Amino acid sequence: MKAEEKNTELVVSAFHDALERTPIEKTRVCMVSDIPFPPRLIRPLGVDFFHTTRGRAIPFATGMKLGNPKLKVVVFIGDLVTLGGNHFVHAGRRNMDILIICVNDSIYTRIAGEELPVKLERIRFSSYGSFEESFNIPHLANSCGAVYIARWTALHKEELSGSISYALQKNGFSLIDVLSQKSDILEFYHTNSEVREEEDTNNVAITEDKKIIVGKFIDRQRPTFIDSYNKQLSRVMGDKFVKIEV
Amino acid sequence: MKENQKGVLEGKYKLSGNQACAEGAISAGCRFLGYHPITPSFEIVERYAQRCGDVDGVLIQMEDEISVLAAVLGASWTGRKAITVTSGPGLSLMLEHVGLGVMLETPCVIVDVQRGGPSEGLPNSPGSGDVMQARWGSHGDYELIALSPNSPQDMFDLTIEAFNFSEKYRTPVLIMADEAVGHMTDEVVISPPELVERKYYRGPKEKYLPYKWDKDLIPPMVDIGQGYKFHVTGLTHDERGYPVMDEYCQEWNVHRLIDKIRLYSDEIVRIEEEETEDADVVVVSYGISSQDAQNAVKRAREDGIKAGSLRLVTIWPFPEKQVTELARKVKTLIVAEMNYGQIFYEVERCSRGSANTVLISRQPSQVHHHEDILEAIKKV
Amino acid sequence: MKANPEDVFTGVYYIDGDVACAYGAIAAGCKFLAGYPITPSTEAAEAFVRRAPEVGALFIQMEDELGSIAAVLGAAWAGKKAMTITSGPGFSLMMENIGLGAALEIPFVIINIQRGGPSTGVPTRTGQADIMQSRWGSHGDYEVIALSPDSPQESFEFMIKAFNLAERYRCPVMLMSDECVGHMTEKVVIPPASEIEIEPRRFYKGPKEDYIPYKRESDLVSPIVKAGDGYNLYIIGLTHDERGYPISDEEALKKDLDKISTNRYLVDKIRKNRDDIIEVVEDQIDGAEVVVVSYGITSRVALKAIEQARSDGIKVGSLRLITVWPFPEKRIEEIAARVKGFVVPEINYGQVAFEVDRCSHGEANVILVPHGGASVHDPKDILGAIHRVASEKKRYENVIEYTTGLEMSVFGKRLAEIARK
Amino acid sequence: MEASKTLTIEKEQRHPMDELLRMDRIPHIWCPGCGIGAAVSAFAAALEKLEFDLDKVCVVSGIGCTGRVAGYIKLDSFHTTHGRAIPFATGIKLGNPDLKVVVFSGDGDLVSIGGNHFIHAARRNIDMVVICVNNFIYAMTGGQVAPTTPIPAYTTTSPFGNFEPPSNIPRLAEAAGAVYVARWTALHLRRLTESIVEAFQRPGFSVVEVISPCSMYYSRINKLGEGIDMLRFYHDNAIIRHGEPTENLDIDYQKQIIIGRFVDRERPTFMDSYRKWLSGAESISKEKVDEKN
Repeated sequence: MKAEEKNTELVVSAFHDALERTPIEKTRVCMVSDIPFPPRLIRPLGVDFFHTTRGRAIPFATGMKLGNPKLKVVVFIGDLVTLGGNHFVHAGRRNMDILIICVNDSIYTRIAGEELPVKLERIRFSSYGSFEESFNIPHLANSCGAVYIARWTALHKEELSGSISYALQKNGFSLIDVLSQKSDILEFYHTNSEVREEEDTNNVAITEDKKIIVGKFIDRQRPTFIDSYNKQLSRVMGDKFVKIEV
Repeated sequence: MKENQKGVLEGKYKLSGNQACAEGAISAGCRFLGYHPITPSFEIVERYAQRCGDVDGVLIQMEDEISVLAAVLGASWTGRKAITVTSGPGLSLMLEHVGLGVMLETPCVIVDVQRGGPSEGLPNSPGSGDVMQARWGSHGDYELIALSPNSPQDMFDLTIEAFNFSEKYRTPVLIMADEAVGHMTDEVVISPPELVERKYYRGPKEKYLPYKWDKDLIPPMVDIGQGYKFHVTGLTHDERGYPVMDEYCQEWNVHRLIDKIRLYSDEIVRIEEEETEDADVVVVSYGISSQDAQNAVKRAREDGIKAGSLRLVTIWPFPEKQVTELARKVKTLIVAEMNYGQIFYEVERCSRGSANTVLISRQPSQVHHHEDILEAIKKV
Repeated sequence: MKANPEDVFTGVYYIDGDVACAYGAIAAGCKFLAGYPITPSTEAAEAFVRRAPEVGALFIQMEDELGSIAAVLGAAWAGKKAMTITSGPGFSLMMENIGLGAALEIPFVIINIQRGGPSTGVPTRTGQADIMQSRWGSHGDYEVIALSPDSPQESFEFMIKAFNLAERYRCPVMLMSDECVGHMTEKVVIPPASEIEIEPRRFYKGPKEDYIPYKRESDLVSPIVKAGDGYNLYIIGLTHDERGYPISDEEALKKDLDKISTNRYLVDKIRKNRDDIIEVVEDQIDGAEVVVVSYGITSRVALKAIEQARSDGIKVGSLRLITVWPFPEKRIEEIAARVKGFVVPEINYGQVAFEVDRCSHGEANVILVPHGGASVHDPKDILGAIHRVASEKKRYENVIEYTTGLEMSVFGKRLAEIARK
Repeated sequence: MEASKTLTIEKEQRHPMDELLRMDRIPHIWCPGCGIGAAVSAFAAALEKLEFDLDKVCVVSGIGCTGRVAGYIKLDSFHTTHGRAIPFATGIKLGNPDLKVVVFSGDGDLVSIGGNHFIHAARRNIDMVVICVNNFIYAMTGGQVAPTTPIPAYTTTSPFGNFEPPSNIPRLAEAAGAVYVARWTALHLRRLTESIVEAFQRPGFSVVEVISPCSMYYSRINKLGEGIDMLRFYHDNAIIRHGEPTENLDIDYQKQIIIGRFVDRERPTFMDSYRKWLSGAESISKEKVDEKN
């Protein structure tokens, strides 16, 4: 999975804007990804960047967050639900305090009855082999307990960086599903998308017959992994327990 | 065997190594391919996908390489010949199931189109960094077979060979290709292959014991759904396939798994010797490096140096005898491989001090240059 | 630097090897353990989690071994001393990310309590068959350090050694224990903190703007920094240069990778520092005609055979590998020139034995005393092998596999003979 | 005449389960009071009801206490690696679609290490039945915390009480796309049997969760008494609510457990869509290959 193929510049620049407009020390932000972003994209952000093996960005980020709870760990992941599906589900269950930005390069050839105007080679091998139904990622995230879930196309620049900025200040497992593809395909997604805030995640699957539903779907509070850890252990051990400072 | 020759090609075709591998699998009667996309092995899948309609093959993209090999093992037990294709990182994920394949004695073929490593390394450059991993990668002690092609035609032939070995010895067989061979395009002759059929159990159903081995140490097999109601397990098992947790059963089980390959190494091993009879210095190589080695040797001969070349077609089991004998005849063995010394150690071991061994660890950039080998030859 | 007194549970204990590993890790300053239950390593995790909260350490049980190792790598970059505990099957699952750890030069420790393999094998019984895997298990070229303890006391001490080596050389260090040592309960003496040397992490001291992630010092190892300290790190698993920037395939095909990438150093930093790393225990090597090379639990079994052989009048020396990797090549070479041969007992069908054979360059015979696992050797077999080497006239063509009593009792005759029929 | 007589006698003496169990492996390894045996007998009963050709039924298990089920059921049965029962079964199903494939494994095996395969098999809607025995703990390795352990249950790796929210298996299965999802306890044998029968009859990925007592670890460490006490607890606290929305199915520590049939829908199975795709896919016939040259 090459970074260029997916037109990731848009996502990264949205992240850049978000960092600019968010009251958060950049040096505390760590970016973990299984996408090999080129240095020219990352350097200007002024954050620490770690590239991991395919699909393992989330457990890597989990370790990083627990290793130093003061960090704000942001995961840019391409292999969210292929190799990484299990880590995704369990990090959500634990409500690990990390922000997942899913750089979603799935190809949908038919949306709201309209054909994708772009000719694609290798279409048969787009993310799962074309005949397989793809995951409804927001719904899956919801079912495993994410506290913040939104979806945008990479062309929803304002909304996207707004979402990221909000999620950066939120504690808990947050997911932003960003449709990111070559510009012509992205254009098609964008024109065939429709903003519906607070939509029930059951209905946001991307299907042939309806428009791509984007927006913020879930925003709730749950104690994070570290909160519950501190609570439970201080309850049992009393002052003998060394609390984890966040 | 179920495979029919419907849709199988014949004649001369211009194919890349990867495509040739897919055609080889199809000719060998392989009708199941499980994969997870990874450069630079992907053209194999594409080719197979375009062809599986013609040959009623099954193709599935699993969620990760771990599940890929699990699925391949399962498919193999249904009587289909099964294959998976991957590259270094994928092979690392498959390792646990390589062990399971060995333990269940499941025939299957794993193609590793090697790339630069370690970790993500260089996805589009050749490497030979996984050859020791192929032998030692999974936990516990086991033996398996690994072949190393050096041209598209080889890719085709060895794929068929691999399936034959896997059926004959009931073991996973690895094809350790590399990016250069996989993407090299050349004319490939596709001819009707000689196939080894799976050794099926013929006796009465109720008497069937999954791991009751014949004199040749290989137990006959059955397919799922034939009413044998057999049980197999990854745990150490007796001939009924039931787990037994003691050193006697472990010895009974694992020692045979090892010996069923070691004792047949003479039948399995294949090497290509060139001008080694009178040679003072011989270049030992495999895969893409062997082409350059052979060129270098020709050049050296032109310059009047008594050089020869030994190409390992079979890497595992390692051609110990052949190398030991050669070492006695020559002064120096030069090992040319695209890593910092892996097969080199095996050659060093087998030369038993009677010839000194030199390693040229080569870089992707040097793949198609044989000067460095020539220099080394001249030096010694 | 001395160990932190809070981390050291000074005293005399009667504990098993697994627990000793956990206490050793805590004493070494390990503050993060990610694990997944697997027999026979679980006791170590249980012991760690019970004491962890007192010392501000954290345990997380991940969803699988792939997750565990990835979490360990993350925690290590965050500045914690981190480790994971597993056994064969988990070890196989970790291989891909062990490669990442090696490529990113992350200091971390893996405990592998070996069990009988391959595959699920005999989970509750011992084995030593992951030794080669620990060296070659991940794809591509890299070097690791592997230690092999033979007692709970050593399990404790080697954990500290392991963390020190990891911090010193920024590489994966593996403690290749086994089920026997792991479940063997013995007296373990934990000294006061003042007697425990701890290698601090090699943090970069210079000015932030001059920091180059993989700039080597004289010993080929580069200093490290913590994530989140404003170094604007760029760390990538692709083949990278000194700055950590990825090298494109086009570049790789044009230039000499040795010069532009860090790959070469992944092996050289261990090979060049070999002599500082390698540790062996020798006994009566000088003047010996036979030398027994052993490691882990097997070395304790071998002792009995060695004593017996000596009372039989054979000059037997013993070479015990503390560091299995890197392998003590030079030493074996020297010894090979002086002795009739080596006897290598190991609980597998030949792994280290082949290494010994390689390093002896045909100058000495090598007899392998194999064992499939699920129990340890019968000293009689080792003794028999010693006698055979001592009385051997001819020079072997290859490693000779000694026919053990176990093989005879199981197959009646040698498997080879059965197959030749 | 004589023959038929002896035959009838044998019929009377024969236990209905003998056909389906490997009697040469009995006694089994499960502890007294464990619920796995109950699940197995329900499964066997279901098979008898279904009157399948038993030669065509195949059981795959992973590792763990429930993982041993494959070893005791007298069908083609596979005991595979930890967490990988589902992909192994996927291979079997695709290799020979005529087979009925059952995955019989535990919560740790299917939802923890096997979680990814679980959701993906559900997404693909591979035609198989998954019976997940959930005992809230890793029992085979000696009682470690599982992703299903309720808060704040004690285990050997949560000696200060578990603090991780447990996963809700039916909800995960539904979200991922399973066509049939039910949950019963080791006490509700008759209903469990019916559910397994239904699961077999639905084409697609069906999940049946079986809440089971672990008398040796879970209930001992948490002082919940013997297996029988756990069953009594189920009797008093299990509420049947068919079609309950899966988000309400979280299990709290020693609180009420909602059981029943929650999801029963139709989706095209993997094989359906695969065949469709194959028929549509333009494959290279020989001529086309020649053109390529």
